[in-house]
Amino acid sequence: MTPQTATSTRVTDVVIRLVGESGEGTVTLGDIAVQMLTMMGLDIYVFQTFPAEIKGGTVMYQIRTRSGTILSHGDACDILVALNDEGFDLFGGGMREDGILLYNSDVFTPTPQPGRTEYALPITTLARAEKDAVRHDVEPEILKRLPAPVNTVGLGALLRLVNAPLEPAEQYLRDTFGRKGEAVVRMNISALHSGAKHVAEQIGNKRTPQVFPREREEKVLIVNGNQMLCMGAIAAGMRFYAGYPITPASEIMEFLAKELPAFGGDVVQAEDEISALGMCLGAGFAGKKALTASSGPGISLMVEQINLAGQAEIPVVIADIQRGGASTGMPTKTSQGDLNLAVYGVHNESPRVVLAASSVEDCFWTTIEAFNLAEAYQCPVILLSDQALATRKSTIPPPDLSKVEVVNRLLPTEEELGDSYMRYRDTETGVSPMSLPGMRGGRYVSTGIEHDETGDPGYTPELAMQMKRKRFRKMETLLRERGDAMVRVWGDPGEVEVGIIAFGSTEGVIREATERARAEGYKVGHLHLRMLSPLPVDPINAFAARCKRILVPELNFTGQLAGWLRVHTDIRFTPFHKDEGIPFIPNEIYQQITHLAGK
Amino acid sequence: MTPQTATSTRVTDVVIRLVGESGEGTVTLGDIAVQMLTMMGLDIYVFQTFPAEIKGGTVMYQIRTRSGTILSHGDACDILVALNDEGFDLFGGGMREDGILLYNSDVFTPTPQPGRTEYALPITTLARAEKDAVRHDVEPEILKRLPAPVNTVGLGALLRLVNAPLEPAEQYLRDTFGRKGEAVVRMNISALHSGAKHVAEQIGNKRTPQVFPREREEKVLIVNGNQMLCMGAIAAGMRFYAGYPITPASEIMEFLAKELPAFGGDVVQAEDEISALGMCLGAGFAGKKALTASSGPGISLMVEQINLAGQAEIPVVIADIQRGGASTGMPTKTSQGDLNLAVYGVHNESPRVVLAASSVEDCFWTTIEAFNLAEAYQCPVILLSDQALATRKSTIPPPDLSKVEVVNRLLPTEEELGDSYMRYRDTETGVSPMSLPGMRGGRYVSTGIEHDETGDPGYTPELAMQMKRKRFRKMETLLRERGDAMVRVWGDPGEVEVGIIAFGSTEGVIREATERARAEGYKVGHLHLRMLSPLPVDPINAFAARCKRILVPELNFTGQLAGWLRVHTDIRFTPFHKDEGIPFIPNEIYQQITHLAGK
Amino acid sequence: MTATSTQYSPRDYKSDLKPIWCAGCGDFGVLNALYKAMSMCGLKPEDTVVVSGIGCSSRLPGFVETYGYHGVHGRTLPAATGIKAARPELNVIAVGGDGDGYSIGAGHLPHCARRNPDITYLIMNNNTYGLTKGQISPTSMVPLASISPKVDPKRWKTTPYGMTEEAINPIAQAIAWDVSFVARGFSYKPNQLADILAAAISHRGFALVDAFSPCPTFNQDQNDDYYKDHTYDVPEDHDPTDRVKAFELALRTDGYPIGIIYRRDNKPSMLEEQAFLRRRFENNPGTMEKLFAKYQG
Amino acid sequence: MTATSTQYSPRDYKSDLKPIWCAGCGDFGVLNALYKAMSMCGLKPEDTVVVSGIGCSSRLPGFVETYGYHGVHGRTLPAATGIKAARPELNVIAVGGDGDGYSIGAGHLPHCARRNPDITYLIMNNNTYGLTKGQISPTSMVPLASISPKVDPKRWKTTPYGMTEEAINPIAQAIAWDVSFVARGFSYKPNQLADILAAAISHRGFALVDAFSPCPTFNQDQNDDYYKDHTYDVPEDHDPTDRVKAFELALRTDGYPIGIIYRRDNKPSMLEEQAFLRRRFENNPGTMEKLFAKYQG
Ligand SMILES: Cc1ncc(C[n+]2csc(CCOP(=O)(O)OP(=O)(O)O)c2C)c(N)n1
Ligand SMILES: Cc1ncc(C[n+]2csc(CCOP(=O)(O)OP(=O)(O)O)c2C)c(N)n1
Ligand code: SF4
Ligand code: SF4
Ligand SMILES: [Mg+2]
Ligand SMILES: [Mg+2]
Repeated sequence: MTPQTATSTRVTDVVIRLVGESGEGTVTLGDIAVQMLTMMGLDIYVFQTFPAEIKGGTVMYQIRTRSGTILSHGDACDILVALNDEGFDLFGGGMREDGILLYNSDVFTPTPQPGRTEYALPITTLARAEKDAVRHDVEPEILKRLPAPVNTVGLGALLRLVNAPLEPAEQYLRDTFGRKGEAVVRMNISALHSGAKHVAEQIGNKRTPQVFPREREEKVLIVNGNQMLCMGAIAAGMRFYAGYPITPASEIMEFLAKELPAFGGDVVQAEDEISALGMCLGAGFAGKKALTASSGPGISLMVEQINLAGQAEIPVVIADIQRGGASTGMPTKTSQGDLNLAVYGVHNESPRVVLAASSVEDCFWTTIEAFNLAEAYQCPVILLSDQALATRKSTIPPPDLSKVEVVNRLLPTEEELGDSYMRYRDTETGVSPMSLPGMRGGRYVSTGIEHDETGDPGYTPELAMQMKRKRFRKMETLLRERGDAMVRVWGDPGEVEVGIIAFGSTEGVIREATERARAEGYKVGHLHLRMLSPLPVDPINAFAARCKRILVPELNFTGQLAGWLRVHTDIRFTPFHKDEGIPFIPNEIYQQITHLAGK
Repeated sequence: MTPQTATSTRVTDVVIRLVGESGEGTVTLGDIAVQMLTMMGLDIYVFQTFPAEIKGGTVMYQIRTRSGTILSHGDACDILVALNDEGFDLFGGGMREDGILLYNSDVFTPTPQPGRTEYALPITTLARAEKDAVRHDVEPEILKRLPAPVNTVGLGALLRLVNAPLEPAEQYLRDTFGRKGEAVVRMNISALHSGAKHVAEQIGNKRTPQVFPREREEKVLIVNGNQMLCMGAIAAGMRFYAGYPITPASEIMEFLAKELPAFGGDVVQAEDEISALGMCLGAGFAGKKALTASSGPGISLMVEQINLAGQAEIPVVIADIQRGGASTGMPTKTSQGDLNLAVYGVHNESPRVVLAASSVEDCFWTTIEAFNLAEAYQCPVILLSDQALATRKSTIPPPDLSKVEVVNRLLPTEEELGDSYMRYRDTETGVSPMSLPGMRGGRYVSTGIEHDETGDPGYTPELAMQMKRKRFRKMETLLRERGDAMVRVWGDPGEVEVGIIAFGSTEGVIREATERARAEGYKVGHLHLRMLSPLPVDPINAFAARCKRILVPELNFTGQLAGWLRVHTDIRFTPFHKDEGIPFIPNEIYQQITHLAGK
Repeated sequence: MTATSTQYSPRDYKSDLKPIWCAGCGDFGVLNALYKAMSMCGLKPEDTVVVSGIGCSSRLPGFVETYGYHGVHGRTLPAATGIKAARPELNVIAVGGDGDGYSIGAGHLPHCARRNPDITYLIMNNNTYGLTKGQISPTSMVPLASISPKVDPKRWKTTPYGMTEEAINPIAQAIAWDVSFVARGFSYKPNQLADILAAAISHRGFALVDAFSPCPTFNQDQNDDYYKDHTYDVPEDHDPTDRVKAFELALRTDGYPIGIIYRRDNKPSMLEEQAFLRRRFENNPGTMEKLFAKYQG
Repeated sequence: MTATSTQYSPRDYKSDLKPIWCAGCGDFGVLNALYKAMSMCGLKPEDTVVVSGIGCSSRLPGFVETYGYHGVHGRTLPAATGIKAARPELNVIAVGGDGDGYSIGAGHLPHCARRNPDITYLIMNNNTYGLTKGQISPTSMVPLASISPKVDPKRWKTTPYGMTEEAINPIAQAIAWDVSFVARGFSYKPNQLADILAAAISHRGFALVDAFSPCPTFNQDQNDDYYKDHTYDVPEDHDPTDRVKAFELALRTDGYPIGIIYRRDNKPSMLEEQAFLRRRFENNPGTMEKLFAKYQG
């Protein structure tokens, strides 16, 4: 069924980049293409950049597709679909020299480049013709708001370019436009073929990559990091969310506003982030698992109450979807710049846990971990994600729910309740049984003031030290009980030439780079931190001990992880950091590895 | 004139601790005693702890006095004046074994202790008798509210105990009570002598310390850290203050509310710390030197806008008068726990300067430095002080105003203004000429969004890196231009056995401890950091190079300076940190020195 | 509000912790009125949470034998809302000072009014910041600098020459926000205050009670005598459901009316809307599998 | 307010930066009205600062050829107050969205009203959060969940099943705070809005202008048609100095009155009080020596 020409090359891995005006439907086109590719049994991995403008502005929607796990959005793109010249100017540089350019020839004509294969597609003209053709068959009410099927023409062209079958797309168009009447469906299907035909006519003996459908046995989800974070939270038992909109975290509140009521949970849009966290602390104190999510500016406003949670020992999870730049910065770009704020953002000192999610799938599991740690150690847990991970759409297997383990806080026993109940009992682990309102004999005042074991205020030097030790002891307990599980180690066992230590959303791209290097004979290791604070020093030192050289790559300006490692370990490493608002590509890391190995 | 007995010993250094109910006038008694001692030509150094209660609760007011500079509040006290048993129980432990106890025998009788000299003083009875004696000579209106002269009896006793002359006190009482009529003056003078007499009768051959008056050539001020901070700010040209009350920073706003209008400046009590800093940024943008002061909870709320100041390059000074404990913690106690927040409290990264004042006198100079750096490098400057330093009353020489240097921000020249004016011009030093509203041709939008040199928003990867480099370059420039002046080095030159690196209010106590150790033959050095961020790494490394061992003492739980040094230097050191809410005493540091030297 | 048939006496709400307040502090009267009101409403102590911020008045939860939440300055209402939203069956009473509620916490009030959770908010209004030792608060009535430049510099610490701004009217703003129960009390009339608080606790929705609670230590001007002279009971014929009339009453300059000034009993509540939403899904509860299905590729 | 004899045309206030707003955004109309009002008042561009927070509307300073301050979300008024206090001779115009001003910035408004600095505050009220792509704001009029559970989940992102709270009434609250000039405008009546803004700029004191400025991209309900149908001019016979009547007008449910709703011209201002204070010391200015003398031992 698959159309095929003599010159098409069978490829296993294609990077397609769509660029255009955001209003023009570039994202819609991308989303549909993703669906089609997934239906073919392929995996996908999407990286998008968003314009600062509300509507309009240039977007870039990059799809990498292959059959099998995809670890990053890839290096340069193989196919660039440029819907306007602005997009081409801004994002055309990310194309490989022998790549394929498909451009909207109604809008611009690029200067030809040796090595590049070009397809001119008068998308606007073709789409308009398709609309004209059905003009009299569509109900006037619908016709008035009917756009010319530009996206569908583009989709047909793109699918043809990678030699993908058109049938699933036809079915998709029927499903999508069915309620607008037969004529609209017809217009779209015709537009699909028009785009495909126009490309086919130009193929001649031009090089085209070919993707092959495969049978997929298992189900997959097409999801992004924010969505998996939400699902993890629900799976962990989170039933109260309060938040305030902010890019790129708003989607979390939007998702939960829709889904949480069905689970018996509530979502409140607070008046600001201070109130959002305040509500979560109230809910956490009252016994509910509570979540708030924000990004840098909002997390900054939460600093005071994160400290209260640490001091009053209230379980709560705070997701920080990091974005680019300081202050308002670059809200639609990515960064790993909030590590310092997460681990150090407190006046004086109270304990907290900082975790970082590393992939779309991991967003699910690490969010569950966040709630479990908040409950187990009665403290705030900051969960780091970032714009790139949050909006990274990937195909992943549905998480195995039988593997979900849910931890709940330690409650006092009947005997512990009563006159001698002490909310802040100084125990061996530091963890004290926590009563909940409604429990008879469990009365106490939860407070951020320094207090004795009962919770009554107290300021003596001895008490101050005792209670501080008690609270921080929980972090030692955590490290003892689960520290080793808080890192993931990849790559070669035994001694390695280059080891990489990193955290957060860079895990996939580093894995891809290390695999490339290993394939070329380098001995490479990679330790990825799931927990940043308290820092699991033992497994880090064990890993470092088998590395000749260590690279610490991260997406910020001053090297925050590097600094944090220096505080807590004696290992020597080469920092590698930049903060341009975009993720690493595999090649950048690969270059660093080979460079370091060659030293 | 000075009364003297055979057994009195001439001492050069006395530590007197007054303890009692805060309502009972313990602080008033201390304040008067300080005045009397200063009038004798002695220097004083006061350390107070305040109760958590509003009124009532136990206070401790410790006066160390000698003729000549005093570097700390001393180790154990020589004389304890216990006005009630609660105070004795709480603070009696800080007394030397052969010390002198003067207690209110109307209220309690302590168990005698071998070695301790005791004076029983029925203060209440004596005072009441004095009041009764003048009862009929005082106007009824005044009599109604006339307290028995408890403080004056205590003062007489205390002065006699240290063999101080009573005349200055008599004069003081005349000045203070004159407007209440002759009888009240008489009552107080009689009370003074009554207290003195009661002590004299018990002296027998008990040991008493003797302080000697001396002629003081120079004037001295009796001031605390908060007051000198305010004066420094005014001297630096600060003319706008906005703040929100918080212990122990409120005094700054209160001082300035009274004094600033006479200098043509304004004080606004804002509705919260967010607004306070917001107003200061507005004023800073508009061209005024602006100050806000707060403590941990308020500084936490400022995090978002400190970042704005860094990103939009607005000069502003933020004083953090650190207090004890996390969250609400221990508001009336001290700590050096906000270093992390000061240097790392920012999402993503923007530059800022962090300074720490180290003594009452230094509060003046470092505050001037803070404004100068804010102006010179167009950035926020966080100035660390703490509760102990803020409320530490000392005698200091009036600052030499001819040494005050005031720096103002770089303004654009006439040529630079106009169509091609660029507010954020990327210069060699990173510093760009800053126009002020009202300047023709200087129009720009000050913004926290990432921007190009003109201030227009821009998000490209290249621009993001360029502008970030520009902003951080200012900190490199600062280090180059003034880094070496940002440390103070004490102690032996050349190679030393033990070097100490520290910051903030511990300078005096460390100097005293090192001098004690040096007197005993240890070779000791001490580098005190005036600037924490950017960290003056060169002088630190130079200092470290001549130290065999290094001690890093600080008043917090996790060792924040220790961590910060690890991030920026490779020096090896022994951290020494605790966070009990009270300052170090010299002996603690001395013990660490001898212990480390013996290793 | 969970009332029960078991009767509790005011004493039953008293904790072992001794109040740290100064002798003569108005907050003692308020505390006693609260004990009484809780008893009148028969609140089960273990089902009750008293929530506060920071301030002298915010120390109150420690003195009540119920669960307590003593958070940070100004965030009383967010915490109270979170507790109530998480556990609607609990009785939630928020308490605090005029600084906590009207200054740093000012931004939360209108939004709490919009949400209208079933919470009673008791402000101990002493027209000053007590805990930080006597600065002006948004309700301070220190004269303006230009009017009375001879204000005692020792008494008014941040405004030694007089204020530079006017006081807010907390009752008028509450009516503008449509707070569904707005009342004023006075700590020196503890029985009346107890009645008002009992009515507030019984009210279904967000109830604000602003109680004058003088601070003899730092506010010698707005003291008990001042309020004894400047308060009067809300007129018998006042219709608290008339919002414009209530506003007019709140603006009166001849003294402060004590009693219930405004109420709106039918105001929707966030809690009920949320309950409604959750009920919509009772027969079709969410499962992880269903969620996954929505994102199936 | 510094007006000068030199005349500036509306065009003179236009900067080179092209607005990033969506086609059809109400903010265009507001911006043009502002240009016009500035011209009517003859504001010298270099003596004028336009201050904003974060939001679509808060991008406005970039489009005006005056000094600008584009701060963080919700802190518009503190910054504007600081600028005005530091440099009283400058014209300070604060602008922003309903989210910036009434949600995260809600706590600053009553205190700015108390201080009454000579600042004009223009809220572009689109009843939604535009920049974050269409969540509810404090003035959103999405139906309650229990009333209309069929709200389009795509349109109302955080309230797919309806809201759980009511909207605030920004005019009523401003009157309760005694904001000394309270007006309402509509971006689709730019000339009227320009007149209102000119009056606000000319007013000595804090002036709040809430201008409906519909967001066609994310709020299809409170759109231009809706406001065309639901607004009317403030009645000719309305006396804006009558606070109770103004409150009554603000509560009317038959639509939104456009025009000046409340004003109090004699309200004291922090700036004048501060100037008064500084003048007190003109003949006896502070010196460091005098300060030192106060603390001499
Ligand atoms: C963020 C923050 N800012 C400031 C403070 C200091 N502070 C504690 S209580 C208080 C005000 C107290 O006034 P009010 O709320 O009226 O209570 P009162 O003591 O008068 O009862 C202030 C400013 C604080 N604890 N936290
Ligand atoms: C502290 C903080 N929280 C959240 C945000 C995200 N944010 C940016 S604009 C905005 C609201 C915009 O609404 P509005 O003020 O009404 O302006 P509009 O875009 O509708 O004109 C929000 C929530 C932010 N920038 N900073
Ligand atoms: S300071 Fe005032 S409010 Fe605080 S306890 Fe004392 S009297 Fe009460
Ligand atoms: S999103 Fe709405 S408010 Fe923002 S620019 Fe577009 S139309 Fe205007
Ligand atoms: Mg108060
Ligand atoms: Mg808006």
